[in-house]
Amino acid sequence: MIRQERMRVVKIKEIAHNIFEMILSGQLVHDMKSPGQFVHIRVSDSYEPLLRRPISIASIDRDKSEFTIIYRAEGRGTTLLSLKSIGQEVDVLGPLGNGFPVHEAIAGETVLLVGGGIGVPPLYELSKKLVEKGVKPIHILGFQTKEVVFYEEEFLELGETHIVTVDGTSGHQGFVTTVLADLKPDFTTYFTCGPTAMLVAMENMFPDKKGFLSFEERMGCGLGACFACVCRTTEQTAVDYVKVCSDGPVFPAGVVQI
Amino acid sequence: MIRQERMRVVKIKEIAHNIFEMILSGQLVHDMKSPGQFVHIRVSDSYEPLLRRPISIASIDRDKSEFTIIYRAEGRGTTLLSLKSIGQEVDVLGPLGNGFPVHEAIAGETVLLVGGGIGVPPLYELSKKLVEKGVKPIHILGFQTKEVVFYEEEFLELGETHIVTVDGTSGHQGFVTTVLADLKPDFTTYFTCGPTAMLVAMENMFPDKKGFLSFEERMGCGLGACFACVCRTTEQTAVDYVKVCSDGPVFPAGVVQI
Amino acid sequence: MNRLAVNLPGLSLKNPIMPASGCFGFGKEYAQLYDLSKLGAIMIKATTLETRLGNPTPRVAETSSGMLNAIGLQNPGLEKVISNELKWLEQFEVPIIANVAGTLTEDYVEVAKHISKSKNVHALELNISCPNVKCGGITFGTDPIVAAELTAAVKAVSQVPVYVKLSPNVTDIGEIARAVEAAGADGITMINTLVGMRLDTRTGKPVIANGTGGLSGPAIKPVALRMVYEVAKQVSIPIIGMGGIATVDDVIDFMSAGASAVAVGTANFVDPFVCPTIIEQLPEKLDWLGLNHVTELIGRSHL
Amino acid sequence: MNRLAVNLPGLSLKNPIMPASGCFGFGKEYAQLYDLSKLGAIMIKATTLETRLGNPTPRVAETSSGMLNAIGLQNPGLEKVISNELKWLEQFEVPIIANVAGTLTEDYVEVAKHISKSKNVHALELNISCPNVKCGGITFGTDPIVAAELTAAVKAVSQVPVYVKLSPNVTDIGEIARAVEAAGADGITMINTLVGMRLDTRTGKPVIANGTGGLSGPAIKPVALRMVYEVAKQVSIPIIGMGGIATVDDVIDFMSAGASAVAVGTANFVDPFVCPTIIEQLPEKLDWLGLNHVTELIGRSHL
Ligand SMILES: Cc1cc2nc3c(=O)[nH]c(=O)nc-3n(C[C@H](O)[C@H](O)[C@H](O)COP(=O)(O)OP(=O)(O)OC[C@H]3O[C@@H](n4cnc5c(N)ncnc54)[C@H](O)[C@@H]3O)c2cc1C
Ligand SMILES: Cc1cc2nc3c(=O)[nH]c(=O)nc-3n(C[C@H](O)[C@H](O)[C@H](O)COP(=O)(O)OP(=O)(O)OC[C@H]3O[C@@H](n4cnc5c(N)ncnc54)[C@H](O)[C@@H]3O)c2cc1C
Ligand SMILES: Cc1cc2nc3c(=O)[nH]c(=O)nc-3n(C[C@H](O)[C@H](O)[C@H](O)COP(=O)(O)O)c2cc1C
Ligand SMILES: Cc1cc2nc3c(=O)[nH]c(=O)nc-3n(C[C@H](O)[C@H](O)[C@H](O)COP(=O)(O)O)c2cc1C
Ligand code: FES
Ligand code: FES
Repeated sequence: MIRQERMRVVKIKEIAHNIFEMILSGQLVHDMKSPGQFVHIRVSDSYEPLLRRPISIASIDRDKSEFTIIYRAEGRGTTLLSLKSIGQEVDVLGPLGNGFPVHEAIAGETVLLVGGGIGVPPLYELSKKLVEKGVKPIHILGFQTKEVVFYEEEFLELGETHIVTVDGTSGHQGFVTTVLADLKPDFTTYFTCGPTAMLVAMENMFPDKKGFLSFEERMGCGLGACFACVCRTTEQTAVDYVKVCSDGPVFPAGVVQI
Repeated sequence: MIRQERMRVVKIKEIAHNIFEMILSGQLVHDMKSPGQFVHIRVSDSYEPLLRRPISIASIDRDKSEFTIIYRAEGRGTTLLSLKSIGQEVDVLGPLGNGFPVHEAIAGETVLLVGGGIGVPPLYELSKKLVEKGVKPIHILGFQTKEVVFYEEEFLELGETHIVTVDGTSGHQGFVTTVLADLKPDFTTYFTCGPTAMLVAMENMFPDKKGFLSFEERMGCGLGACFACVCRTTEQTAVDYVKVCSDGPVFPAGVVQI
Repeated sequence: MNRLAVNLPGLSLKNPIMPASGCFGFGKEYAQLYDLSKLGAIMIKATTLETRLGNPTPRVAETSSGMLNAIGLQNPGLEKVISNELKWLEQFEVPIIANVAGTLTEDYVEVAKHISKSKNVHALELNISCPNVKCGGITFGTDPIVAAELTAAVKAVSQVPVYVKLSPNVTDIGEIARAVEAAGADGITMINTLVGMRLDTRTGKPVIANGTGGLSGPAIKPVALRMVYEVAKQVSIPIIGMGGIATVDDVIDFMSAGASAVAVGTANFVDPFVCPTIIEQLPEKLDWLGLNHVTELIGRSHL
Repeated sequence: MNRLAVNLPGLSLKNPIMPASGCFGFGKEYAQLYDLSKLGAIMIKATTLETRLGNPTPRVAETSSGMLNAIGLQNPGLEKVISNELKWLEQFEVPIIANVAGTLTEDYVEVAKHISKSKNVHALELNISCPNVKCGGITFGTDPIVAAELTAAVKAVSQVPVYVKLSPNVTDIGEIARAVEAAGADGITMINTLVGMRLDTRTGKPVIANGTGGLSGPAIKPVALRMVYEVAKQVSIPIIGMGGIATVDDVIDFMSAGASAVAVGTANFVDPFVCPTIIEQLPEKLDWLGLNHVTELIGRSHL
């Protein structure tokens, strides 16, 4: 069920330069179904900014009725969100969309999780779920520079983790594809979230692999009603378009025209 | 000098139902010249609400570089202002306008200070200044009902104080004019601030007395530039109009057409 | 007595609150959140003769207290709207107002003819004001003669009353309103979006792929309210008012200005429960105003 | 080299930032806060032939990200403006753009003839777009023929270049812009306010005593930007852009859309230091964009 709830800020911390980790508490957590789903956040009660901001669910703690988001304070909305303090309430709509299909990986398999920048957060909950199931994840996490790297430890605890930065200040130097070309990992399925260029590179690099990609598009409603976030599909599909908010944000490789 | 300053909230307290006392700290305090001046407050960094709110200076503490405002959380802006917490900053423009002429009262004289509702606050600083000078104030303070009465003690410390409420739940029952009619006080000058109806009543009650009235008008700039707060003058005056923000808010009785 | 009921041509509304066209799809998504039968009516997404895939993305951009959109009338086309969407909506007790769009007069006529036969379509809303398509749309909405001709042509085939949706992007909206009234319109809905633009400060290029978009949300409320007020003085057919409505107070304002009912658009994105919330708050607000019935609000600014 | 200098007909601006007419009086009040010589120019409050006392109060009302005003062109009249206000402004090194208003063409002509002789008046801004006066103002701004005639009449007597201030309350602003260009306008300033309204929810009556008012502030930026973009494509005379500008990014946007300079109105009320602040931030912003000179911004959206 999708709910709208004023959730309480339990924790807020700058975990890397301008990257914030926020833990929110409320009942909505119990409706979260799959990693890769997102929430739509109203950052203030003002009409300016007006629209909600889509942010991925990074981690779920059902026992405590809490979940984590990780976001970059960039524009007006996310900056306001970064100024919240513990105990304040945040208006959250969610959970929304369809996340990564954990069931597509089988215990004992090795899978690839490739994230770029603020595309990394949803992979964390995904990885936890895969590990729980006995799947072995390899994490390739790309960032611009050392300053904005986050959750390296957390991913390491779950499995093999390669950090790559564009300027080489942390981990490997280059892009996630640089690491992948070197590493030539053996895996059955890949899961990826990050900038469009990265998604394109992933599809091109592994044309024959089963893959799942999480997309971003500007949103209005976040529910599927306004047709703001529509993507055209490739010829292989039966439909002309999909909506990132309600059909996605995660789609199998080859579905979305990119 | 008029300054714009981000002042720090030192104290905020609900002193009566929906009536807040806020103490702000900053350098701007040192430019305050006379009781009855006001500040123009931007209640949030959003464009919604957009305009500043004019609020009277209720009390000045030069030694501590602090001043007090007292306001009713009523509409959108003042409600947001009431949600500030200690340590937060508030964007203040001021001091603005021309306040009550303390020099018009002479040591030893008795003067009348008549306030209604949220018109009461500027009379407090005025009374302090008058008492300092050796003038004896009589305070007549009108409110709607007991719940919204504030600063009774503070005014009592400065001199004779009569509270009057429309419903009689505190002090006398009726209007400030009811009390005045009963009391028939002897005084040289009156100073008043409150709803227009009260200002009219005061002018009518004491046509031959020296009086000073503080006016309210919707404002844009608060500086005298936009012609939003213009009031027509009576025939006795040489000018056609005055601006409440820069010529006032305090005018001698008989100047403003009401 | 239902204090909120309003009767308009073709529409027996249990309350005067309905979602605006394009901001509620065909209802399915919001039906996950609440019972659509609570609504006074539903204005469904613009329907064209053929399937439309709309404009390239980005299609929306945020502005101060508003948003721009250039969806481009994406919709499954007349046939599918009738057989899937309207059919599905039959489970709710709520009248549907079908928003009709097209490129040529014949398109409008064709859509109107068929869609007006659907059981739950109680009125049409002629979209002569969409700013986001190259042909049709707004071009019909800025010339009183063209607007009147289209209205008459649609009226001739429609099985249900026809409301005409006016564009605010005109010098004299009263003139257009009078023209469509004279041509037989049963009501007016207003306003559609104001044409606007946002640029990417870095590149200097428009954020919206289409270049310009339609401005909606609280930012436009003063303009919408003024236009409703103006048109209410000039026509005697009812007005369904919209433009920036987000609270029960906004509803009061639009009805005071002369609207007989209102539509809520952009606010659904900000607060998906905004329509049922407003409906719930209305009686209390009537009490506050000392009014018995919501219809007493209509046009009280003009008294 | 001054990276911010812009040359326009009659105006040699040290930077492209100026306060908009009516939002800065005649400068005196803001001179208490900073040195007016910092400004690119000053657009003074509308001047009419006779003293005007303006509309009854309330004259302003707040709206979401905007405000309404109906000042009603209050000003001391031509004579006093010349002998007091303009005289006083001579102490600053800043060109003045005199906003000229009136009821009849003859009024405009008379004001223009005299005020354009003042030493520091380097250009006129013909206010054919004020929505808040019964006669004159906006009535001149909505008809291209009338607008052109007025422009030509004023051009014939003015000692300095004439800019025409356009109203956004029209169906096709490009048409008006082309008409005044053809009639000899040296430049265009745009936009004036959008006609809007706010009601007191309790009483249902307009908050502004005048009934309607002009909407300004960030809320209208998308509309203003779109119109500047549109007009820039259609005329070759320069545009001074305005409507909701409050930050240096807004300035970049308007110049990208085609403005050669910009004016800041309502934002002066929100932040009285907004003009000098923006001027200070501009060079840094040019660096960020990798541009040498502010003129490189002009019209880059159209490339
Ligand atoms: C499904 C999904 C999941 C996301 N998860 C995360 C996450 O976990 N962490 C994170 O930091 N970011 C995430 N993003 C991106 C995030 O939504 C944007 O960074 C954010 O909306 C920008 O808002 P702002 O206020 O900072 O910027 P502004 O410039 O003020 O935004 C203006 C408008 O543009 C929209 N917008 C701007 N950038 C984007 C973008 N990249 N994608 C979609 N809309 C955008 C905003 O939502 C807003 O409506 C996600 C986006 C999507 C679609
Ligand atoms: C010189 C002066 C001194 C004042 N001193 C005080 C004071 O010390 N304490 C106090 O509680 N109030 C004072 N007021 C009144 C106070 O300014 C308004 O109550 C306040 O602006 C209302 O804002 P809002 O956000 O609550 O209401 P909203 O309804 O959100 O206000 C909308 C707009 O209307 C304006 N407005 C609404 N009511 C008034 C009003 N009565 N006077 C002027 N503008 C108004 C607001 O400033 C704003 O621009 C003073 C007013 C003036 C002119
Ligand atoms: C995303 C979006 C899509 C819209 N689509 C349509 C449409 O298909 N047909 C139509 O007549 N109006 C459409 N509109 C206009 C709205 O119905 C409404 O007239 C306008 O948004 C003003 O109301 P608001 O400020 O409450 O949103 C759309 C508006 C938005 C924001
Ligand atoms: C209080 C006020 C008074 C104004 N007076 C005038 C005027 O006298 N002449 C004029 O041409 N424009 C006048 N305007 C319009 C502004 O110059 C400007 O065109 C408009 O406000 C849009 O810019 P903004 O959004 O930056 O305020 C006035 C605007 C305001 C808010
Ligand atoms: S954001 Fe509205 S349909 Fe996806
Ligand atoms: S508020 Fe602008 S002149 Fe007084």
